[in-house]
Amino acid sequence: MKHLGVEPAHAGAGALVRLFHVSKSYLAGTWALRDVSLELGKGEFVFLTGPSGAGKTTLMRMIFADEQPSEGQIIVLGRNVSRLSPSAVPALRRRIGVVFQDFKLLSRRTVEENVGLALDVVGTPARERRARVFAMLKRVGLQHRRYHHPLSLSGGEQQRLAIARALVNDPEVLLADEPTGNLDPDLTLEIMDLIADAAARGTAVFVATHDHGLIERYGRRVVRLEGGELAEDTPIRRPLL
Amino acid sequence: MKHLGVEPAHAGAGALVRLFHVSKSYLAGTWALRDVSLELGKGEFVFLTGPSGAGKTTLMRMIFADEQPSEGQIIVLGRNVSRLSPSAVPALRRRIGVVFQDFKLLSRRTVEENVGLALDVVGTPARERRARVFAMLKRVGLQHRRYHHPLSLSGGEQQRLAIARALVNDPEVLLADEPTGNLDPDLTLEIMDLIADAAARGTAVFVATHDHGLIERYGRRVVRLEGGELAEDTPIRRPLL
Amino acid sequence: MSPRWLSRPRYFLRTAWSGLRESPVTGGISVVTIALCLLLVGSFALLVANMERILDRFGEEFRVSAYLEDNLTDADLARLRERVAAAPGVERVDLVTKEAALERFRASHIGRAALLDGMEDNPLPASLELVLAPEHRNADALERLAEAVDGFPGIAEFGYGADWVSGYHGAVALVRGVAMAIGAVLVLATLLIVTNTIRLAVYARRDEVSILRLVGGSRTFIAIPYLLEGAAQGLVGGLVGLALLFALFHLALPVFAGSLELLLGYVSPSFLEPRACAGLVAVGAGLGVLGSAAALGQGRLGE
Amino acid sequence: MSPRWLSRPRYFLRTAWSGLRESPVTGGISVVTIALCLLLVGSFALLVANMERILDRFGEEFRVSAYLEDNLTDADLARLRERVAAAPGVERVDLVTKEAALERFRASHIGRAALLDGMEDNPLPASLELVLAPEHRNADALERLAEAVDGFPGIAEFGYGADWVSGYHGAVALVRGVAMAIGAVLVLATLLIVTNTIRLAVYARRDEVSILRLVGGSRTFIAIPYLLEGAAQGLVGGLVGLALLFALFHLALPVFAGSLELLLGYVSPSFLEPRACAGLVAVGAGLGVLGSAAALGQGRLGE
Ligand SMILES: Nc1ncnc2c1ncn2[C@@H]1O[C@H](COP(=O)(O)OP(=O)(O)OP(=O)(O)O)[C@@H](O)[C@H]1O
Ligand SMILES: Nc1ncnc2c1ncn2[C@@H]1O[C@H](COP(=O)(O)OP(=O)(O)OP(=O)(O)O)[C@@H](O)[C@H]1O
Ligand SMILES: [Mg+2]
Ligand SMILES: [Mg+2]
Repeated sequence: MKHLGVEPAHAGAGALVRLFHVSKSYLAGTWALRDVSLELGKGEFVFLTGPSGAGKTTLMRMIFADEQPSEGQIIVLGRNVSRLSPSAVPALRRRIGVVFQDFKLLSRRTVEENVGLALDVVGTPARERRARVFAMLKRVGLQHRRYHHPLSLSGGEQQRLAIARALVNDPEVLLADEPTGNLDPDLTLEIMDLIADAAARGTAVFVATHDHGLIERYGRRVVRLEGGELAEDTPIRRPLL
Repeated sequence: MKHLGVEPAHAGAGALVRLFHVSKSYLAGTWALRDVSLELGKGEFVFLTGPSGAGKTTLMRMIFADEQPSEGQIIVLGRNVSRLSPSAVPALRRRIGVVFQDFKLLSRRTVEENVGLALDVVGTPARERRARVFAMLKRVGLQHRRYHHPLSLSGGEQQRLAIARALVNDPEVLLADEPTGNLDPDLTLEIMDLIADAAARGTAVFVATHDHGLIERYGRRVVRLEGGELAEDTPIRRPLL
Repeated sequence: MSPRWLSRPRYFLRTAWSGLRESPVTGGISVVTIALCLLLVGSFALLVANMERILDRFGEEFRVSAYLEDNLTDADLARLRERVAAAPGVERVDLVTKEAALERFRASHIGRAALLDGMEDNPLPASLELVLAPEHRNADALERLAEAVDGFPGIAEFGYGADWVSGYHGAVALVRGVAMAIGAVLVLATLLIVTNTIRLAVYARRDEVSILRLVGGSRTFIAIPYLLEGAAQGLVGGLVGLALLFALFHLALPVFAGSLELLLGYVSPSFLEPRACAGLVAVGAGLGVLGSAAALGQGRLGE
Repeated sequence: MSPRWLSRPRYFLRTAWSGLRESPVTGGISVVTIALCLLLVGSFALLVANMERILDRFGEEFRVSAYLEDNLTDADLARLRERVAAAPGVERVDLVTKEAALERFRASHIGRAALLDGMEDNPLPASLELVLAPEHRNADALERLAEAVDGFPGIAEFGYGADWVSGYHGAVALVRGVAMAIGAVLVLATLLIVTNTIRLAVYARRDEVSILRLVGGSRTFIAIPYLLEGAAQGLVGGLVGLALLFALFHLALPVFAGSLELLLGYVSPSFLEPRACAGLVAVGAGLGVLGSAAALGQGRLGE
């Protein structure tokens, strides 16, 4: 199953995300990521997989500038993340949608406000904001809960809320960390279709997942990490069904 | 696949957890749980499944007295949860292990202290505590991380930590809410074996999961909720493998 | 490059408002702390303001006597009075006639002794009492005045209690000094207390701030609602503190009215001026903003 | 039924210690707030304690003069002196001879006038000056004393300034009253401020408390480490506050030394007594515990 060294589908200058020999060490002497090189093009959909602690979340956090690489370079949307000034970070993040493994919802704001946040930070006019938030909530099946607070939602509902927030702003890059871990199989497919739609509209998508069924089903490019190292980078296959 | 009305395996007076016509409403007019009756015996292992928002977490929260039923009675370890005085709640909880869907780890304490907490609350002597915590951490593969803090763990590591805390005290009842949502398939089997072990030693186990592969593989009793109602209660089958 | 969201004050107001509404515990504690701190500072300001008036009142007792020769005509006296009034530092000149002097002497401590009883003639001279302007109530100015006045025809002797002069001067300096020292400590302490409390309140919501950063909120975008919240809490705290001060003042006044009247005669203590009141409330709002800014400033708000 | 964990103080100490270490922001803010509040209360206590001494010192000036007849023998005088000393409320009796009286008169304000220059005989009487015990420095006690002493042979007249008596009494009552009023406000305010700050600090860690509840921690099990933390913070805050007070006192003292000596002569301000210092620190620790208890008491610590 190993396809090391295979050229990624959308390599070259058009890539939205590029990692050059990236390493990351949180604790001296241990490597969370080790010499990872990778490219992700416009509209590309990649599954990121690997055992627990392999470095999937770490890789994503470096892409949206939440951590700096210890070695190597990361270019996201034309910007070198390690040389980004702190004041330039927000602007970059507004172009990236992130579904966090632990959701990171604002418990003091309503469902509607949590989703709207991604539009508020870019200053979308009120009317447009309202319409887009409502449409997004409808797509993840939470429109009837829009005036409630996240803490009164079930685990799966919170996860869908996190996905809605990441997608509402049509980001150029989408990083989804285990976005269906709390969802039942039917919902999982619905949500994955939503994410695939985004990719079809040009978003570069990274989905970290442990769900091999899902990977099989969608037959997209698969990047597998193991102990921080790139263990596999299988290019796109046709879906099985 | 529906087996409604089938007698559960360990019915009768020996049951550790009994629900009689339990309903729960958080918001007037909507039911998170509706007229659910259920029994769980010593050593029994039950998968709790159903779509997102079906009421799985709600059911568990009522068993460890974090919520009160709106209607019906819940008897846990011989105590009527709805009539429990607030001061009696801690004693009950110390006999129940819970893996929370969102982990609920203490971010200001180390991995070792988080697991030890379940022993501290019952006053286990220091020497025994140390030994049991170390053994437990080893079983979930976190012994090398024991002096770190939860926030520096990966999602799957945090989940294993939560499981270690729930199991370290050999609880009489174990409630595990989506305990493998962040784990890779290999780890998932290891952890499920750990949980099955506990059941074999007499713990009554509830595992909420969306993972149908897992349910198939273990072939245990399956309770399925749908929109808060008991949609299925399939008794034990032999494991497929 | 003006960011688009600057044109959306509604978002900030809405967010600040819902922040206040959703955090009654932390918000309430901030308001109470600000109110109490301003109550302390206000009480002190009130005390000092009234003490200044009392000191001024005592200062009026600060008189210099120019004892007159016995043979002055009314015209001489009037001329002399004018000249004395024009001397440096003199605010007012009062005439004490021979009869008034005797009256006073009899009423005085030492006068109780039967000292003058046997004399048929009044041996006490008339005098002019010079009330000095506040800035001249010190030993140096007095000496200058004495030099200026001493040679005037018609004045027999010039007298003032040197002890009383330096005593009064010392007392005023001491009271002002102690008041300033305590005031400085008080102001600094409340400043720190209030900003710390607000910092803690924002800190209790640090997860919120870190999430806002993660979804791409700029510093300003994140900060403005917290600063508005802080300002609102400070404003309310300031108003509550002022109300408390006012209530306490009017509750305490009758209790002390007796001793005050005895001590000060017509001087009755007054509340802070409207401008000082407004200042107090403004300080509250300022502290609220400052505290929020300090909290947001401390990096990622992580421990 | 004594729970097993009561036998494990180590767990509580360890947990409290790591709680302190892992929360430098909230802990530091609590300590600073306690220190500042105790500094305020301590400054005030210091001021009041020294003011009392100053008032006492002024009270010594509170004398009553018994003017003596001119023809008393030394034996008569000694007997009279003894009788007077035994009268109600008399603390000390000083003799002022005729010569001393003249000396004083010449030095006094009114004596500057050439009033007594012409007389060859000293017309002023000798007198006994009675210094009253502090509790008798009021008009009623004076009247009683006057009644008791008036009939004694050898006393010509009995004199005291009624204005001065009631003035002094009023001043003392006013200063004490204002001090008590401000002290009450100050103590209440700092009590609220400190407990609120600690509440906020515990509140910032409410997730911790709720998790401890979920894993079966009893009220006491959860509370003890927080109470220990509060006590430790209070203790440190108290010590820091005391040290600040001490430093400020010794910094401020030289600045005011001049005016103080002029005003008070030999009375020099002193720091709080050791017992008061210990009390201040104890109050800090108590406030820390109280604040933590208040925070834990508020239900589930949810907003
Ligand atoms: N902040 C941190 N400080 C120290 N170590 C960290 C930190 N974050 C992650 N690590 C370590 O780095 C390694 C990779 O973590 P990462 O979260 O990237 O794994 P992951 O692939 O996302 O795992 P999972 O599937 O369990 O979420 C792990 O061993 C983890 O313990
Ligand atoms: N505290 C609450 N307040 C109001 N509604 C709530 C609360 N907790 C849960 N609910 C609602 O009750 C229903 C059942 O929630 P529950 O968490 O039990 O679902 P679940 O089966 O665990 O779902 P998931 O698989 O998504 O975790 C959901 O519709 C949820 O929104
Ligand atoms: Mg991860
Ligand atoms: Mg759930």
